[in-house]
Amino acid sequence: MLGELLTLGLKVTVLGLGTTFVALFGLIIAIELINKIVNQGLENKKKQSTVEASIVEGETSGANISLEDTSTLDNEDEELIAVITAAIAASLNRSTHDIIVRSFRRVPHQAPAWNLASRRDQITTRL
Amino acid sequence: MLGELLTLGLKVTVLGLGTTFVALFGLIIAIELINKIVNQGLENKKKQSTVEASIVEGETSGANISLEDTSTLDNEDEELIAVITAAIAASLNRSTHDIIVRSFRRVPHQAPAWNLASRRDQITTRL
Amino acid sequence: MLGELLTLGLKVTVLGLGTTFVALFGLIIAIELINKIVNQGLENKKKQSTVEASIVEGETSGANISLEDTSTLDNEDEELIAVITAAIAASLNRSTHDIIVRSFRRVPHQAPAWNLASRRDQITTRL
Amino acid sequence: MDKPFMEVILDFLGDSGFAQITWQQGIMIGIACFLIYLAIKKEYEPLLLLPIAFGMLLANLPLSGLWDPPTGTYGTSDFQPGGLLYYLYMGVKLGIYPPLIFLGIGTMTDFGPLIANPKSLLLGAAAQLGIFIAFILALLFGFSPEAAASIGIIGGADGPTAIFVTTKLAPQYLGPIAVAAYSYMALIPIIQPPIMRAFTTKEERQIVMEQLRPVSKLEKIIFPIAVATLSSLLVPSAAPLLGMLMLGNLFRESLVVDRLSKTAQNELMNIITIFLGVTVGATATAEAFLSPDTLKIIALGLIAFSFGTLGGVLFGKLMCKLTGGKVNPLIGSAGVSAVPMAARVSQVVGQQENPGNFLLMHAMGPNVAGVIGSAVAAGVLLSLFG
Amino acid sequence: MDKPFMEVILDFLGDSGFAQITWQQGIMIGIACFLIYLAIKKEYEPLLLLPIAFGMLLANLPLSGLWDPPTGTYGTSDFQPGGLLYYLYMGVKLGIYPPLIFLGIGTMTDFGPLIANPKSLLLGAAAQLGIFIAFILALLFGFSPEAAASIGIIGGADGPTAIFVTTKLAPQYLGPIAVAAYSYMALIPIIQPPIMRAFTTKEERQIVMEQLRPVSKLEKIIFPIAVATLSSLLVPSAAPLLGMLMLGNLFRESLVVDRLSKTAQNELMNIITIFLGVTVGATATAEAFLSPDTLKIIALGLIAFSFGTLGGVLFGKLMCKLTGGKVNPLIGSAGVSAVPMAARVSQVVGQQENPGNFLLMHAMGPNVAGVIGSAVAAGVLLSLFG
Amino acid sequence: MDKPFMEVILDFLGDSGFAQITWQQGIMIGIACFLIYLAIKKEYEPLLLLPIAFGMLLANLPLSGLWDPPTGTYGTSDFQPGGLLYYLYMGVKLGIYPPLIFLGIGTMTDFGPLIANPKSLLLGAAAQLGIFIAFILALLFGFSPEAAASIGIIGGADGPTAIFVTTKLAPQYLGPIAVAAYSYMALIPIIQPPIMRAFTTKEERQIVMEQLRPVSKLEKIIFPIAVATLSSLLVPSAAPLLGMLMLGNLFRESLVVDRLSKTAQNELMNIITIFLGVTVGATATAEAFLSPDTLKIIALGLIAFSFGTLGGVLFGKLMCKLTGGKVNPLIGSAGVSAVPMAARVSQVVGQQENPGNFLLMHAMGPNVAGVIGSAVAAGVLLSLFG
Ligand code: NA
Ligand code: NA
Ligand code: NA
Repeated sequence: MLGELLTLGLKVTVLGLGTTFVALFGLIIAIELINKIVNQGLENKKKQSTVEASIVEGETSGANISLEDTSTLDNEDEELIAVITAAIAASLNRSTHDIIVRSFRRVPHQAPAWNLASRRDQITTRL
Repeated sequence: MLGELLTLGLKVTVLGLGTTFVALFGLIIAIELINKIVNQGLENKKKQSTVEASIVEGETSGANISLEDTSTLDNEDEELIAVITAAIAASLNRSTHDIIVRSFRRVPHQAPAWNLASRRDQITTRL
Repeated sequence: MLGELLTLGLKVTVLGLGTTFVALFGLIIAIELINKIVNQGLENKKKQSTVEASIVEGETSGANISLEDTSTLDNEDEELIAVITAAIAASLNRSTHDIIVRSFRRVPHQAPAWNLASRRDQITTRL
Repeated sequence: MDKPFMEVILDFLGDSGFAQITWQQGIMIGIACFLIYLAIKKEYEPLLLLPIAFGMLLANLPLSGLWDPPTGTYGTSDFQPGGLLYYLYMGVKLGIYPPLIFLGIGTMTDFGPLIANPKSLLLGAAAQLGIFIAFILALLFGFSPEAAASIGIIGGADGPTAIFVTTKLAPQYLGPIAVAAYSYMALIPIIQPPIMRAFTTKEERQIVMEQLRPVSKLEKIIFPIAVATLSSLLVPSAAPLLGMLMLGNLFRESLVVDRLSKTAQNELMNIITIFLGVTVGATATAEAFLSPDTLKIIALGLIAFSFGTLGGVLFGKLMCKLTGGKVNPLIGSAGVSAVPMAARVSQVVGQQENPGNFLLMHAMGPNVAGVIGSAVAAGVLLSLFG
Repeated sequence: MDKPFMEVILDFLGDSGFAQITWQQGIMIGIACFLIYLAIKKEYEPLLLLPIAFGMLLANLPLSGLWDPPTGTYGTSDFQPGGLLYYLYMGVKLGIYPPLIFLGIGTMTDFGPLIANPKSLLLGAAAQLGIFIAFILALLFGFSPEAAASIGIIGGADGPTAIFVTTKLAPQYLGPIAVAAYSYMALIPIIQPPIMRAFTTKEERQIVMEQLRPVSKLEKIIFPIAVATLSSLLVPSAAPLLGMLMLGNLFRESLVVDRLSKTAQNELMNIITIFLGVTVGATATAEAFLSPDTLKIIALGLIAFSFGTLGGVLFGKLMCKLTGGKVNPLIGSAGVSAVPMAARVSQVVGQQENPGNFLLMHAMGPNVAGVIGSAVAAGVLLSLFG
Repeated sequence: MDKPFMEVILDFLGDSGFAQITWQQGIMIGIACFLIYLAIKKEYEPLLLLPIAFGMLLANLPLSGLWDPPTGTYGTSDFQPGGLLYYLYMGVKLGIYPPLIFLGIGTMTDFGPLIANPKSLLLGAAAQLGIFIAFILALLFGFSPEAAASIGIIGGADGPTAIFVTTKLAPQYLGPIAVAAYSYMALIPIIQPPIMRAFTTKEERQIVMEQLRPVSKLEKIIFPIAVATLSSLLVPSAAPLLGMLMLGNLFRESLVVDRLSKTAQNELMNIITIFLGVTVGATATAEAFLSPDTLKIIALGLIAFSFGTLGGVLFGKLMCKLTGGKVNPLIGSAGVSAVPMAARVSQVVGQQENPGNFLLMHAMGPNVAGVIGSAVAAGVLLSLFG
């Protein structure tokens, strides 16, 4: 009886603590992956945007902060797609190369500024 | 089959869009009616209260704003009764003349000021 | 019939109004009791702590307010136990002397200040 | 959908409310508009009277289905959900909303003046006289004992208590009783002063009372625990109301659960007030409301409030005598509850006789005692007839 | 637990989601992530799209049991409770959440511009054209009348109305319809301008409208009462939505129940938005969502929005003619509702032609009229097919 | 009512609680008062301990009916509604409240320190050791596996997780387990330091850790999506808790749904905390609580907390070795969760050895990892025994 209980206890402990370690180890890998994709991309783009920004700087130094800001956001855009693709691939146990995001369309940024403003405004005034 | 579907579709469209127009047209009439009763009444009273106010003004000029205020509110009182009566009449498809508001008693304004104050106060402190 | 109704009415009145008086009279006694225990105790301790405080005052006058504060709280501690005991006794219809609070352990105040601070902090940040 | 088009239109119009509304429903809509007027223009307990009146309006628009029960079995394809008000009303019918409103009231109530002068509890008991006078008269008017108890409790001058009792004993009268309870609570400053003056002498009204002793934090913490325990032991049926009232008060006085206290007295209470008001109002359908019983209930409600005031004042006179003139009997009328209006009435009537007399804090004792008193009386009635 | 250890582990892994997930669920997770991206990065109606998308994510993770119904009888030992989303979804299925969201919207809506210019109600009616065009096309695409009605109502440009109708008529399409409704609402500034420009002349777009008359407090108070009464009489099925919308508005305009008004538009609405969003999103399981019907619904939704805009603009042109050029037809497009975005679109397109032209307040009239219009249209569809 | 008057009075008194209370109930009332004292005076997790204790008080007052199930069928005349606590408890029994509390906790949690140093997740796993040690001991003490799992989960140091698991596996022990979980969480600063000092060297405790890297907004947004997806796939039973925790965190980090985030962490959480606390406390009736099992549970709970601390510290030592002394093992104890108290304990113990050492942010990583860890462990136990 005592032996049985101990066996059960140890089984559950190994399984339970084991699963917890496996799950949290999986998250470590996920975090490292996200970090790598997000921040590596960011670094690449930072170089680019630094170049761009320095060119711009000569012309209209007032606007350059917001400009750099925008480019960073745009970069993050593409990172996000990459990460989403990776997540889908991971959940399907397939390589990223097998999946092509066909229908990802960027809504053009030409939409006038009031559009964005109204969207933001709307958040505070309406569901 | 296609014909049947089209017939159904058109029937529903006529009925649906028709009802929407009828309902919203009914609201237009209701709004115009309310506007007429409320604002016509207000104009009549405004003349009166302007006279009263100008009399009062000579005597105690400090209090005249609140006085005029009160009289406007009192006017609105009677308007409100008229509108309520109209609404009941409308919902019963009868003329306003057939219904007499028998039991509408104004609670006298002689109730001391603290009464009103306490009522107002109470709103913020208790259900 | 009328007689029966009146009888019922009076019975309910006597029982209802009677119970209300009994219940609220019970609360009067409870309040007086609480008052006596809490405030009598407080007075005793006040004398003590006044003495203590005046001794302390000579040494480190900066800290004496908080010191007195603490001692009052500690007094309230013991009062609280007394009151709880009384309440249990009352609800069991027994004398206070029959019940001994065996397991009431004060968690020692030696716990460092950050302990208390963190506890307080926690209230605002977490369930 | 194969019918000729005219028939479809006629069917549709025949299904509309205009074809089905009765003159009784028209009158109810008028009454609802009148109550909206009282709530907004006269500010008669608008927080509840406005939702109640609007619920009454909605319930008397035919065919809306707002009040329909569901049909079929949930989760199967033949299931048709019930109306919005049917579901929201469950919180009333199951007795959930009134205790939760009491939770919020508890977080807003300071029992300090009562603890400082516990004898005022007796005034909170005496002012329940109106409940029982109205009960006897309701019996004589032909109401069943259950209905009579529900009508009497209007005299408790506590909306949630009246709704709680009526839901359990005589739900068919919920509409008129709720409307009467909240209307008379708003009319307290008009109902009480004549009675208070008629049964007291000028000398009594001028009595200045001694200042109240300060109450310690510890007493205020022990008080709700003691009340919840003792009153629930004596009158178990009062436990939902008094238990929640005292839990709210403990939240308030403990000072350590501020965020719970604030939510209980604000958002939770407001949400429940909306749901309670609209659905209680919606019980006032034409067939339930337009009956001679409603007029009787309104009359009996006024009697209940008047005799409650009288009971408090007379007991106040008795206490005045027994204490050798230390108690101003005007504070007795505050025992009906209707917090804090009845206490203010005591203050104002007292000050009219003696401008330097401040009775407000003295009247707050009987005032909050009246809440406990009517909950106890409600508990007795529930245990007798529930 | 007597099994060999390896078997236990294999069982456990076999029970994990990795072993059971299908590629369709994987695609749904991807779609959910994409919607989260739109909600956060593009700020497309994030208050609802974010909960919807996360609900979609959760619903497509196999074996979580979040969506399971209970088994056994509550209160007995064989009872197994259902999943969290199963219970929260009840508020959708029973039609409770959408009217309560309308209560909150009512407390936030100013009907003043509509009362000042009541004719704009007709624009709010005309812009419902899209609902019925999409209905006809959906029938032709092979949808049942009930489903077609639910799809059409996307053109009402009102999320809660679309969810309310779909839950009652075609719950199997709730996921795609809700996603389409909220996505297109966010895309209004992209969908409308080309249509507005194509069907109006430069002269029409430059029309400057007269200033609106001031509206008295009394009119604003009577308005919600009148709308609730009249519209519920004509189209009883619209009563839950319009009744609650108007109760909220009465709370707002009465000025005496500020605390109810604030709770209805903040905490109550936020709580319900979370529950509604997550559970509506969770109806979008792979088997319900990944079907050609979804693509059809998305196409029909765009058609509905476009024809709604067109209907409003064309009726605006008619009013322009009839009034001798006093009405700028650009305010017609605001009749689709999507408050206040569609009105802003009118303002901006108008200002592009004539920088000194301020159409915003004029467009707010048709804009809020569109909410009433689509609720009435929804009521008609519910009474025909419900 | 035809009985002689004395009999009526005797019946009434016989129906009162004074006649029926048992000495066991008296003891329970005393225990409830003692817990109220701890909550208010010692500020031991008062937000939950105060409602729990008051619920315990109410549940042990006989005859109040607060806990009674309904009888008859809803909607018929023989229906008698159940008690208030019966209905509020449904949210516990159906597993609704704990995930919604996790939603609120998610909106308040910053996973930044964990993302910056993901290895701390392993400490959050190691600190779950206490759960399983207590599980084994509980089995040996004679508890069923279901009860043993519920008792073990006390060591997760997460109130809602413990309540969620216990409700599903061993509802009969809900009272003592909840009381133990919240009491020990309050006692963390007393339980942990001796263990931390006993198993670490002075050198280890003085280790200063490198500053954490900054974490981008995008990482913080992707993190909750990834955790919800991956953990729900591996341990589907953890999905209600982790799904809601991560939804709340996504609300927080997305920055676009601020009003949902605020309501989830304030009003919604407060309302549920009140309902959860009072009803969980009310399960502690005399017959359920006054048994040797309760003492065993309290002892096992302490063991669970201690071994959880130990597991974290020992794994911290291992990481210290493997990284060549870059990890201070004191941050391991924070892995039990009890956010943010356990992290503060790490900070204070570290600072006592080396006043310039700031471990707080480093300990926040394992601290929030512990929440995930115990939810995963709970999921495993639920899938094995649920
Ligand atoms: Na009372
Ligand atoms: Na619309
Ligand atoms: Na943990």
